[in-house]
Amino acid sequence: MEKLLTNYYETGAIILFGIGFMTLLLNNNLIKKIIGMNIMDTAVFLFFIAKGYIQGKEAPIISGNFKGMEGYINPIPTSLMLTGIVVAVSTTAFALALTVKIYEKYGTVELDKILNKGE
Amino acid sequence: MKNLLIILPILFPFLAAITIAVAKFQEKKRNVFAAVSVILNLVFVVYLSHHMPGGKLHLLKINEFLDIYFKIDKLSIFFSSLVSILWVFTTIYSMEYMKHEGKEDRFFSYFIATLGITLGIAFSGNLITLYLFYEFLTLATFPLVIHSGSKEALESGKKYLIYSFGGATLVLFGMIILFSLTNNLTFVPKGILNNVSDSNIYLISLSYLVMFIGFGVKAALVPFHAWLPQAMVAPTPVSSLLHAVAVVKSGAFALIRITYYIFGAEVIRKTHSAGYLTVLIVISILMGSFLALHQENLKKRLAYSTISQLGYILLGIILLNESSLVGGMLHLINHAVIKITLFFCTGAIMYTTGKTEIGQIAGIGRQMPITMWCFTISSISLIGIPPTNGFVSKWNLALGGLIDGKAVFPAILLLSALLTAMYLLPVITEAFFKKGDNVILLKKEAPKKMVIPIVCITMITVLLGLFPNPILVFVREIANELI
Amino acid sequence: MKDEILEEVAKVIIPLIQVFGVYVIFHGHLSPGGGFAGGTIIGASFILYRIVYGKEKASMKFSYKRLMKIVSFGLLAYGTMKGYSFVSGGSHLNWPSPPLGTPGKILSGGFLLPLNIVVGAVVGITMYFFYSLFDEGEI
Amino acid sequence: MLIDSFPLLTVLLLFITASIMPLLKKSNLVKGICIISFIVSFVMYLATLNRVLKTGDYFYRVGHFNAPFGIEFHVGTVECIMGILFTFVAIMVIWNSIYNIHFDIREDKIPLYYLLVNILIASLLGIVFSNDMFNVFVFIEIGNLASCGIVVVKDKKENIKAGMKYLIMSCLGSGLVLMGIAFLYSITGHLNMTYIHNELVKNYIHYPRTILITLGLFTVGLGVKSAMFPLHTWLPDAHSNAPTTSSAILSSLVLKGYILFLIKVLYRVFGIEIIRNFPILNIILVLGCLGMILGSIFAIFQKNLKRVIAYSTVAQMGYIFFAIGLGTELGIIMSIFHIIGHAVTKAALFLCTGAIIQGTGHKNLDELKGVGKEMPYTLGLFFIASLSMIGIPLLPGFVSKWYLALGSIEANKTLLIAVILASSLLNAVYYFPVSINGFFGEENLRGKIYKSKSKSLKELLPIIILVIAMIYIGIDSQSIINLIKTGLV
Repeated sequence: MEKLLTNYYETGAIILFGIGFMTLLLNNNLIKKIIGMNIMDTAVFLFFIAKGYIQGKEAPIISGNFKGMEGYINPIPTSLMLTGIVVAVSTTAFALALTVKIYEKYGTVELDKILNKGE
Repeated sequence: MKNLLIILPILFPFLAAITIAVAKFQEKKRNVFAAVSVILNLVFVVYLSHHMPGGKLHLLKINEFLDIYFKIDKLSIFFSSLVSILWVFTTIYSMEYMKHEGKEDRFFSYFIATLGITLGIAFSGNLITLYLFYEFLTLATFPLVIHSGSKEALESGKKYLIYSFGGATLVLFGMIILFSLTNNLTFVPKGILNNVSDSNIYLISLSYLVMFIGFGVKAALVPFHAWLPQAMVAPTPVSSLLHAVAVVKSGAFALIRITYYIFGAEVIRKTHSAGYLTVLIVISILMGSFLALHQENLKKRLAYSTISQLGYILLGIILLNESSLVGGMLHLINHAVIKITLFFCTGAIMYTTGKTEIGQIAGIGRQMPITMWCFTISSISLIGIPPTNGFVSKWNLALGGLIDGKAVFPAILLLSALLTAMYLLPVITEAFFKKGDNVILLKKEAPKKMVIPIVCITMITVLLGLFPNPILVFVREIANELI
Repeated sequence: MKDEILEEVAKVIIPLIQVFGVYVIFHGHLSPGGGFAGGTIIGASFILYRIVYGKEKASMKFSYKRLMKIVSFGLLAYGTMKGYSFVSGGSHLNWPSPPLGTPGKILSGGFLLPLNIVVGAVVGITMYFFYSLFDEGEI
Repeated sequence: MLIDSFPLLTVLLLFITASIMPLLKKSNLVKGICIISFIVSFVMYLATLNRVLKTGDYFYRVGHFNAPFGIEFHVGTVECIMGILFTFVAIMVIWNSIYNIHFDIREDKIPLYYLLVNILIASLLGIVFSNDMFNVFVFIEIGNLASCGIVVVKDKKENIKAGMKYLIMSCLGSGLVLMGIAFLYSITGHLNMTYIHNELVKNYIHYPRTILITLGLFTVGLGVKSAMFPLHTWLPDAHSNAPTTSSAILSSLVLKGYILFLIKVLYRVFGIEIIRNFPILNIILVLGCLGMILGSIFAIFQKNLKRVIAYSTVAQMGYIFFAIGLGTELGIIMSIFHIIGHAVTKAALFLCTGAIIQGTGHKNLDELKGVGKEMPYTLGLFFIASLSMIGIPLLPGFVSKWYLALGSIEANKTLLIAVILASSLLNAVYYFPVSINGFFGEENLRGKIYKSKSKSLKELLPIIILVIAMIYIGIDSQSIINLIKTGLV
């Protein structure tokens, strides 16, 4: 328990991930599913960025004096998450576009109704 | 280079089959072509067996197991000559017969292709080649089984496929286990398992049982026999082939191969697996006969009789002594010759009069005397009354059973012979001594092309019965090598 | 959404947004900022235009074909430039490569400036496409 | 050496040519560019394989930064074989699509379609070659979007539904994979597979649970994407509704890219010493078995030909998972061999099916009886390909079954042979009726005027080449297996 509290970023990220995962799996509404997907991705971003941040160090932008390697945090997780965000955005966009199409064709965004109609 | 000739009898029928399928001959030309190619193939086989016994050919060696390897030894000469001779007669017979079945081009191309495949089985020098041709055999005979294209035919064809592939899968299972033990699947007399430690005995016995049952499916071992009577919907030449020559005998042949050329009698004795199989075989012998008693349809009756007669052959194989093996192999020939005659006669009756049930054929002996006489001779041979060929093989079988110290086998053989008499003689009495309701005393034999093969094969039957020695000697030689 | 006030305000704001976007793009060569952020800002301006002036006028101004052309050329240029630097770096070929740059001088950044511009263009247009995608389900 | 950078160049080439496509107006030009780009890549991979065989594996630095910071490609024999396989199958599928894509897709969407195909294959090649976890993730996502794109491009109701299902499931999968990467990163501080492996070997004892969770995340995440048995639900819909070309690519290539990544994660990132301490391989093995059996059983009950083949893919993926789960060297080799064999065979099957459906206008098995009379060559090719699936000797299906069986004996799991054989029997149960009813069932033809709907030789040529390649793979299996073996050591 104590470990969970000290690593509260990670704990939060995992909880968020779980929420997103369940929303994606269990919800019937396509829009909510997409929201769940986004929550899931966000949780991973949080996790990664929390990993990348170390208390007391600066962002790796040199303004003024160079403080040595120890003075800055590792920029890789942050930059990775930038890519991750782009990927998530494009996936979301694609999913939303598909949802719009589905609504046009089926008249609903509830997955079970769509599945029943298709057969 | 000369060794390449071995594939000639295997390849040539394929080429002939493709030619028939593609060329769209006229009827007469096609018949001549088919006959010539089959006879030519017989010549090839005879040439091969005379000039290069012991010839070997690695056609395509991919690795230790995927190795297409042909070999001519005595057993393959034995089987291939049998097959090629009977094929010639069947071809001639079916020229006339197939007229009323239609789709002859298709029939002949698959029919001749099957010859090549069966010879492939005969000449294969290792288990994988045998397995390969065994699978092909199923595929090539399948169109023949469903030739009429009716629903019933398709159903039984499906059954045939399922049983055959099930059997082949079991064989594959056994092969895999065996290969993992030996890394070698070549046929060697007395087996390849001589120096396998006893710790693997369970695996060996499992593999033998599985393979026996797998090949036994094609050899109509009860309880895997159901496809055989069902396959009766096929045209008569096909069923005679299925039942007398190609399919079931390939199963029996493969069993001889695995029993004596892969495992070897010694090893099998060690595994004690023969005991279980003997029970199955005895059941096959008796059950086939009993079931045959009930069949009204002539072809079906013969089909069940096949099951029981195949049991003899399998019994000869599994008893693991020389005399019984001789008996089994002799019966392989004799049964082939006899059963093919019986089927041809039935087909001739069907062709000329359209009658298929036993109740209908009263008095037909007077209408078609030659056919029915041949039928009678063959029946007597099948029952095993001396001096027919059936007697010779059964005598040897019984002898083998006695050597094993079990009087129960001769007893079973006798009982089964009695049953055979019970289901075959009524046909003859019906045909000769009963007067039909609407007797037409016109002599109306089947066309010549059908009668001649029947008569020829009956002659062979008689000759085999009167002078069994040349064959007997040859078979003894084979058996000597093996045990 | 026809509204006088909106249209007038948009007339003023859109250029401002775009100038800011361009500023961010150009500022990204060796300091915070860059093509992606700037491109999004420019994309926002397009979206605003579309919201305010409606679909027809927007698609007349930014026709699909022209935008697609820009995107394609942008990707092509990006791919070639990046590919050149990847390959020359990866195979130790020591092909002539542009300088790595000194902070504060815009043209010294070598590939960074053109790449930033390309990225900005592509991202801006993609953002706009996304919006129109949700608007109609099709670009 | 410029030849070192061929793997990277091909990926770049495919992406760049993809970006040209929307500019072109003539669809023929697009097709030409697409196929030429693949042919060039194919040749490049052949050259790379040649080089790798001569000089051995190498790491290729992408850009100017060295390994732990920059991205790396690992170029080895297996990767090159996969590259050759992917480009080869893609060439054939696209060649086939040239003649009939306009039946499936609106004319104005054709450039978009080929763009997606190019991007998809490029991203798959990226997955195969990249040695950097996050890079692989990005490629996975690109491939994900592109593969959904080629499903929905047909613009029918069912397609969009199937595409949505596919998208949701694969987003789930990639979310899990990303989380797995995050875990690995937090344990080791690296994203490069080689470095992660080195760190893990030192420290894995301290993080048993984390590693277990990570393994689970990767297995489930990639399992969703590569249709591991209980997670396959999206596959039949997506593969059967998509245009033929897409089905062929999806079924024969896309799944394979993901599964190759799983193999890499399990055996290169973690390494056999580590995963042996966890039950993960056994789970994969059991799921593989279930997939082999149940996938085939589901296939038996399908009425739509394309769905039959789609379910057969589930079963065949079961074989690959089975091989991975064996955990022996032979197992890995056979999983890769099966990837190769299945890719070629399944592509041929789908293309034949597409030709049949297009020629007759029927999809259901009942309506396809007697099709052998109308399209004998197409059905003949279908038959040969299905023989491989069933496992007739000399064809690749048999070879992999044989070695899998030997492998399971080697791993002391003799009983599993029964599973393999049962599954191959079941394969026979659903593949044979198609050909048999096609050749011998004539009910549907009665009363109809016979007309040949057979395609010209020109249009059948890609399928014929695929079938020939399949037979070659079967006959020359030994040297391919040896090649894979040299790559693994």
